[in-house]
Amino acid sequence: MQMSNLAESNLAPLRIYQTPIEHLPDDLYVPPQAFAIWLEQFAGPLDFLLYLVKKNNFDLTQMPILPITEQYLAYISELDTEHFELAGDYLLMASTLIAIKTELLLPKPQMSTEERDPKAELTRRLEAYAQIKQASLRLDRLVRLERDVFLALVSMPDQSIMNAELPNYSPNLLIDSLFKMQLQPDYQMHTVKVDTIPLSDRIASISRQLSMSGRRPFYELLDKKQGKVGVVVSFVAVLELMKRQLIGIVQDDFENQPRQLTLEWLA
Amino acid sequence: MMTTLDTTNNYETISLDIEVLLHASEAPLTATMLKKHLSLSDKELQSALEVLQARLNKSALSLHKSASGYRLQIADRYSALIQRVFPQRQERLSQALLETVSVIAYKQPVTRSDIEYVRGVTLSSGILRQLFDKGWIVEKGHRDTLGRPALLHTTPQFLDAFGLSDLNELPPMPDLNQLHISA
Amino acid sequence: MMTTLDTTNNYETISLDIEVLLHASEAPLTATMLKKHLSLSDKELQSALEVLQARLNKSALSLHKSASGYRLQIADRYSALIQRVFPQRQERLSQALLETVSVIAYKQPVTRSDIEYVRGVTLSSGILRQLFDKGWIVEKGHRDTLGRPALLHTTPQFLDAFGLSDLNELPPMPDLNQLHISA
Repeated sequence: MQMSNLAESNLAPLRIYQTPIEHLPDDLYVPPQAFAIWLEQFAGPLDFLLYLVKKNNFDLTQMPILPITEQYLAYISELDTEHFELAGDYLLMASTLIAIKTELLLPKPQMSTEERDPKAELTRRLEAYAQIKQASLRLDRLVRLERDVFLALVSMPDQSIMNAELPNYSPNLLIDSLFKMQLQPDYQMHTVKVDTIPLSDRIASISRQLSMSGRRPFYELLDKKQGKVGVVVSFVAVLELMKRQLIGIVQDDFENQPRQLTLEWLA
Repeated sequence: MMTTLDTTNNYETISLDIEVLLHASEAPLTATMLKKHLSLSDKELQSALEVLQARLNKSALSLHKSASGYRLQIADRYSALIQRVFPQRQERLSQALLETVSVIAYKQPVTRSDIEYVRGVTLSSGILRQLFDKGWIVEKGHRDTLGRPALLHTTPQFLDAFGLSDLNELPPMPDLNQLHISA
Repeated sequence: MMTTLDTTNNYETISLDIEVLLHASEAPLTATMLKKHLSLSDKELQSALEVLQARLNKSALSLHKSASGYRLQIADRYSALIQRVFPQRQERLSQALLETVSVIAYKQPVTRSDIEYVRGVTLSSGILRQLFDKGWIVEKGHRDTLGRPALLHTTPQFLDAFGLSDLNELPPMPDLNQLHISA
């Protein structure tokens, strides 16, 4: 790589920024049409960088970083809304690469050796990623249940014999389960170990009632059987739904009447 | 010409293949499907099913035939044992099962991958099998796309279990698109 | 004193009960659970399992012992038949999901941001949801840093799915030096 020498020297930095695109290895260029396919082939910017490093025997400490950065930025501009999350990842990687470049171009100040070395850090990350990627391929080669071997499915004895009467389920069970599917609390949320009244059930039930009636006083949304804990859990459910901007509080304009908490469905 | 021994061995082999398909299938399998998948004649199918039946007699399973096809089920005489060890087995409906049948109920007819798309997770075979076993869903028709996937519908038994007399009585569907919270 | 014939019959009966429980259970059953549910001694369980294994050898199933216990599965030699007839049963895992579960499996306990750091990609909620849905991972404990993020671990079901009986059996992590990333 001729450019490596340039990159390493502190001379004429602008020329690097003006390096024409034809100096790039072929692999760096992905035509826009192939972009969707490309997205599926790489698990992210680290994966792409790893590919470049291996394919071209790039030495990360020597390689010119600008072309890759430019490539990343080009990808970001191509990303549609569906892959919006990826844009952040590539942007972060591109800015890391730019930061590394900048440090290399600037004269090295004689500072403490404790200063973090972004290039070494990137190399470490790339190694850690390459290791996990390899490990995941090895994992995928194991004999896997429901791909290589299959569980035997059998039916239970006749329902009539197992259970004389058909259980009666409420149709609300169906709609609540759909709400729960959509409104599942983020798995990162802290969950209380023992929840006698599951928050997700309350969220689903309150969503259902409000989406159907439009607005309702808070006390009518309570399940009286659930007691004090039910009130607390319901209130937390209401707060969660407000945070998600699915419900709001109705402003009470009857000044004479005692104030009551009335909620309305916004979604 | 085949000797009797060869023929018997052959039926034995076919009966094992049938056993495999019945254990692997989510939905009951009709005679037509079994013949098609294993390239069998009527005669071969019938003889192999007899061999299978004889083998199952020594096991805990029975070959069950209904309008929708053949399936393997645990013999009725073991009901008490199952009730004792897994008392919750019948009544409890898992969230995954409820979500799946809800998607089918509201969006029918749907394919397996429609359900996976809506729920955002792959569908385990056990869940569809449970819904078929309960008689809550049936396969009817195919979508004209790659692989001609079967279309799933809910049944009158499903309506019964939820105390509905008609699909129109399902609670109105929430607008899932509006509900969708981007991560 | 029991005669030999009685004893054999007895093991036969127990083996049928075990077969029923393994079929009816939603998860694998440990030896301890089988002994408890059927009031068996170690000796009785072992002998009955041998009888069951012998009977299954003539059928299409096999008795498999996994990390979380015994389960019945379709014998390996029939996998190709199942893959041909029911291609939809073959579960494919995306590279993103495999990488994510690998980070958790090899580096556990990890937080969500540990995974994002290693993979260099924002973790989509769909991937974690799939892993939770499959029962392959659980949250257990918190890291004592800002926000007290939850710690993720793999479960025995994860080991079951990959045919492992212990985390030690995971394929070894590749050696960094063999990855040829010059530093």
